[in-house]
Amino acid sequence: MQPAEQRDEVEMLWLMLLIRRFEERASQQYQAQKIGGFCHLYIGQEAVVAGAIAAIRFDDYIITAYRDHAHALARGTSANACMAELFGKDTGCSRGLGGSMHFFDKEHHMYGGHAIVGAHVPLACGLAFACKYRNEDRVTLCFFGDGAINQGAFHEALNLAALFKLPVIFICENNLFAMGTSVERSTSLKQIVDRAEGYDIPGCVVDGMNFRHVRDTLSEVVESIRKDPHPAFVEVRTYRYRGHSMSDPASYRTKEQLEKYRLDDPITRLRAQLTREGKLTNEKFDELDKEAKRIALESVKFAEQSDEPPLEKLYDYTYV
Amino acid sequence: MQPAEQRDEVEMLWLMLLIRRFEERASQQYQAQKIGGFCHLYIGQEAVVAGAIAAIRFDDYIITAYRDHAHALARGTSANACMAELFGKDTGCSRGLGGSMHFFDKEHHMYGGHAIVGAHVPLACGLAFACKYRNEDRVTLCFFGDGAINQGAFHEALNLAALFKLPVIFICENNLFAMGTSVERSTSLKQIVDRAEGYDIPGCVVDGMNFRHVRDTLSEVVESIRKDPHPAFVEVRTYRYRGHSMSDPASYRTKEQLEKYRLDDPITRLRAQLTREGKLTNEKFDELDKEAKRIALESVKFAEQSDEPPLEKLYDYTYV
Amino acid sequence: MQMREITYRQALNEALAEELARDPNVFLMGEEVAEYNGAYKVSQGLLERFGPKRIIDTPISENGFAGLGVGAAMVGLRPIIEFMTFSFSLVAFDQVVNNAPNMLTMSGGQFNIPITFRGPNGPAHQLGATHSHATECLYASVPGLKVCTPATPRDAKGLLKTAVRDNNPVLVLESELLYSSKGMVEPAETELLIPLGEAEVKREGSDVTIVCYAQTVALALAVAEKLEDEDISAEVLDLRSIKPLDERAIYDSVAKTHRVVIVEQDRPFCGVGAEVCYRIQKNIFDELDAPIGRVSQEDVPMPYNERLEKAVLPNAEKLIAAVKKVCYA
Amino acid sequence: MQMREITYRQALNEALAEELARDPNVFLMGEEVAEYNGAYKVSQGLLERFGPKRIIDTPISENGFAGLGVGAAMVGLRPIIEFMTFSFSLVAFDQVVNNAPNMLTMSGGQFNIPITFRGPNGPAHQLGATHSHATECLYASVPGLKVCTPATPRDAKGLLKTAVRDNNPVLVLESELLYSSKGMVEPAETELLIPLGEAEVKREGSDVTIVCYAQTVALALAVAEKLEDEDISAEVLDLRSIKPLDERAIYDSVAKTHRVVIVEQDRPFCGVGAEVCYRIQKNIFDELDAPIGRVSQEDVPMPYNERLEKAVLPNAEKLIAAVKKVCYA
Ligand SMILES: Cc1ncc(C[n+]2csc(CCOP(=O)(O)OP(=O)(O)O)c2C)c(N)n1
Ligand SMILES: Cc1ncc(C[n+]2csc(CCOP(=O)(O)OP(=O)(O)O)c2C)c(N)n1
Ligand SMILES: [Mg+2]
Ligand SMILES: [Mg+2]
Repeated sequence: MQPAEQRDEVEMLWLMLLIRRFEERASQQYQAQKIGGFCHLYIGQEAVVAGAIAAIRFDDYIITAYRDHAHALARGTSANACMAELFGKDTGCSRGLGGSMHFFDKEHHMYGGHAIVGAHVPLACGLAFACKYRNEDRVTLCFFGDGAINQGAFHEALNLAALFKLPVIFICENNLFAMGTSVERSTSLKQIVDRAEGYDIPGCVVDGMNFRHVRDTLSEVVESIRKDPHPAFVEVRTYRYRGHSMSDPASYRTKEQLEKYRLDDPITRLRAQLTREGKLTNEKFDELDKEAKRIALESVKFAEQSDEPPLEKLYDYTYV
Repeated sequence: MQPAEQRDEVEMLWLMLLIRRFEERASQQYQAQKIGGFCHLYIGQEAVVAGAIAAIRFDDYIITAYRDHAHALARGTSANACMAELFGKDTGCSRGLGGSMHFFDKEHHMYGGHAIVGAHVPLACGLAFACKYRNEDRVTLCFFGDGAINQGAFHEALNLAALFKLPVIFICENNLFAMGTSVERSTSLKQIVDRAEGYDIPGCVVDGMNFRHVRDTLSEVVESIRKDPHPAFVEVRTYRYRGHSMSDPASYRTKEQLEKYRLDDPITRLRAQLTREGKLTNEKFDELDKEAKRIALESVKFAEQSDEPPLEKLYDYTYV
Repeated sequence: MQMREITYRQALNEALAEELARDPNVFLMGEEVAEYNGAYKVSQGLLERFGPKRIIDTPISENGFAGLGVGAAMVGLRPIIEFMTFSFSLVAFDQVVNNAPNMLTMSGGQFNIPITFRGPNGPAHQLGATHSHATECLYASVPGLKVCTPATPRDAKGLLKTAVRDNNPVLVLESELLYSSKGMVEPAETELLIPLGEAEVKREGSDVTIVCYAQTVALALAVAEKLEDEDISAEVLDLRSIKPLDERAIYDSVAKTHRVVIVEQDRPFCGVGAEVCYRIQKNIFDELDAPIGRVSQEDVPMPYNERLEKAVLPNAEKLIAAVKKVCYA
Repeated sequence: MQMREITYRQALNEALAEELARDPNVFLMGEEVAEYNGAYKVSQGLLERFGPKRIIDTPISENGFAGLGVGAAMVGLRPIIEFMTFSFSLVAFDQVVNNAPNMLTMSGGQFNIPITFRGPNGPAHQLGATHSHATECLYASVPGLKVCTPATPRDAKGLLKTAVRDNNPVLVLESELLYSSKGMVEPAETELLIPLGEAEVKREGSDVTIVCYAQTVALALAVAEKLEDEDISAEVLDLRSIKPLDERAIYDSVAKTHRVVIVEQDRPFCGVGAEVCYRIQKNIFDELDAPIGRVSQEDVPMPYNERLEKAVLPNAEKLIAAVKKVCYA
């Protein structure tokens, strides 16, 4: 396992590009009606998951909500398996049975992809509980949106985590909106992170448009937890460029706000940092981007050519 | 309506005596198997509800959990109607259909008696919502135990109350235990009141063995809410002398702890205060106590002699 | 009276607007119902017309705001609580099945709860296992609740208005797949109230009764057309309300046709079909010329893949096979 | 093999202890299960024997710890989650019906959830409407769950042990009223495993089949005795598992008696009885000499008053009447 500091930043930039290009393709394929159901894009938030992944080991656990494509890709699930899942194909990461909101990849320690808001937060406690039960020093990262913090499940989970001193990091991806509802209209707090105080869980706020800030802060938190298991809460301030889901025109927010965040784009920012430091050339960046685009495009072909889950297997996934 | 300051303290002492004597009778009748189901006694906590009631108007709303006999009595429900309810009689405050855990008295603005832990806290928000909707300046008092603060319903309700600025006071009757589970084992916080911070709800701690402290603190809170509707949180430190329910020997706590609180008895304390101030003689106290005992005893007779709810009415309470 | 063609969505919207206008105690609360005009646009324009006091956005706290509604109903308000879908009502299950329907009994008749819970219910299209719950059998099993399942714009309007005026908790289970469907409805000014507990024969027939509701009504009607070609005359009976259940209408139809297939959108095990079947065989056993057939979802969590989803749902092929089975039995 | 007489409570306790001893991945979690030894003393002595790592008290957070259990099961632990009663499982409904049973499907087969949810279910004695829920029909309706309902100490032990070893989510619905009842059980050392989905004929008979489970088994047996006096020979079939349902055993019995009454502890509407009825009439219609009878709770919220509670519950009088009705039909 690579210690956090050494995860190559260029590699992480590439991951962010891959996520973005993959989702651009997904968006296109959704419009072409190759993808069904709901589809929630992560574009704009890439630095959150990339920074978080850069701070953990491969054998740590992650779990998230329904805006989950990026989390699977970050974990190492192939773009092919992700796109095939969106297409509902047997080669998908959930064999075409889960769809956009329910990505799973056991091999890569990606525990879903959960579509009931807040309901996976107790599951995260269970993952962390198991680590502690087995005396493993893994941490569990639990991602959720700003809307999830008003669910009962969230509350019960945080109290349990604090009481049982579970090694879990609650990562609130605060993109300012839950569908059309802004944070001020959903939560009675000035800052989301303050809610962690209600459980005596240490909390901090991170700039989610800045890969390095996310990674460095989480690295510290992870280190502290590995030494002595406990929960932590991280509010990550970020923004989604697209609507809540493919069908949302996002008319509840201003063009100005969107533009402000676009100018702070996490990919552009990391690119600039690396270029300034002489770690990245324009040519290298173009090459990375080309590669990301190629992989995204290929994943569409792969998905198209894959078989659907066989009808005969309809009953095979209800009980083992 | 009497303003809070003027609720006569001797009258309130008498209420506390009535509650205690009533419950002593209830306990006896339960042992004699005249009362069925679960039965949770309030003995030791009398100053909480008495202090709270002394701080509000008659037309304010109150709602509580299953340890609810005292709340009904404090609201003005007759001992007869309370005892008859325990006996399952048609003259009971819930016509014998609710039982110990489900006391209701619409006329006296007692909105239950709710037996699913935490589940009535959202109802309290609804009561307060209705007051605000109708531009009434009533406040709603919502009582619950220390165990309830770990339920999802509690959390969602507090956030809603804060967000909608509802005129509701959340009164946590912290008697240190939820059944056999002490507060330290159920909540990750040093002080329960700190949880209110997680919602930006103002909170305070009150000595629940001291009638005057409860009344005076709540009076201030009520006044502030009447001027400008908002929620508030009051942690009241108290103690139940008996087991959780009639079947609980309460062997999870020490004799010393119980003795400590018994010495701090809320009735004894208020009696001493009044006596010292020349507002109460020993004769008057004995008279009050005798009267309380008489009413409690009579309620048993009343309950015994009352009719059961008629069988023909079995289907009359499912739909109106 | 000039009927108009409107959508199911518009019919619901009219029902809401009319009841809000009629009674100041009525309010609408839920996620995205106000500023967003509803996730499925059922509440379009209501915030503008009735203001933020009566059209109220909430955080994602179904248990909290369902309970708030029940509390408000205790003191005489008439809340309409929207669940963005009934799949999300499962996190508020306790409030819906404990506080709403038990209050009247537990209080010895003091507190009735005039609340309406509404929103889309049942499988939509490729939403996967967590988002495709058909909850009618769960809720109908609970005493004290009423449950209706409109299949047409007219029924949607008439049942929702009745629900809001009912003094008991009523669930109006709509359907995402029907929101854009159209049908003839009385003019907006007319008071259209359809009683709970009245089924409707949506098509007359003499050989077999197809009992259906919600999403399966259109399916039953289409199948009935096809069956004409094979000389089977199918009567299509739309339950409209699951609880109270219109037993009379069911028995009348079965007494005529002597054969029944129930086609339901929920799961088979302890579903609506099972209950309807029990009552028919119990009360008019001798009228039956064949065992009662049932077409439900397959008893598996809903897969995302479209072909598998179709295989799970009731469809024309399955329904035709079931009808033929009871007809040639 | 020397059988012993033990209580239902003790049988469950033995099952827990044996499974905890056998597999270090098994743990027990719930309210008051550890230091208090269980609200109903089912987990008596387990904390002392297995320590606080494996016998774990929780706050009153059913949704939280049920979900914690599901998460732990995703990575191979085998949680036993106690609900103090299943009435309280309703606040955890989403975790039980969404996360536990859907995970296998949604993950394309990657994550099975080997969890056991257990605790007393159904009406006890005068606990009122909120505390008397019989949840079997709610949970059995959900695909991906298994549901069993032991009626005797032997079944309690054998089914619970099997549940803990099952690789799917299983609900063991016990009964407060049965905890102190006694029955013969194999010696503690013997591995007593009773498969899910196997009903048991608790009494042979030839004139009528009484289908029952959980609390209604003793009632059915008592009634069967009484019916002897009237020359009616009743076969008592204990379902033991609601899901999977032992259809074979039901059909075998009905093929012999040609008459059936189902007596269930849950509500009638969309209850277990309805489902059993559907299957019988569907699959062995011609074997039936009379409509299938059903005795359930009355369809009202449970009143506290003892006499009214008795009137709501199934009882001997109602069952005898139902049996006679199908016998003289
Ligand atoms: C319990 C529940 N209620 C409602 C929904 C519908 N819903 C899906 S996503 C969403 C908004 C969530 O917002 P947030 O948590 O901020 O995450 P984001 O979409 O911003 O990533 C809502 C209301 C749901 N899936 N589950
Ligand atoms: C949701 C739910 N879970 C469990 C119970 C069982 N139960 C009843 S009272 C109680 C303890 C509550 O303690 P607390 O809130 O401190 O109130 P107190 O009894 O001390 O007044 C429990 C666990 C319940 N009624 N509801
Ligand atoms: Mg958000
Ligand atoms: Mg307490």
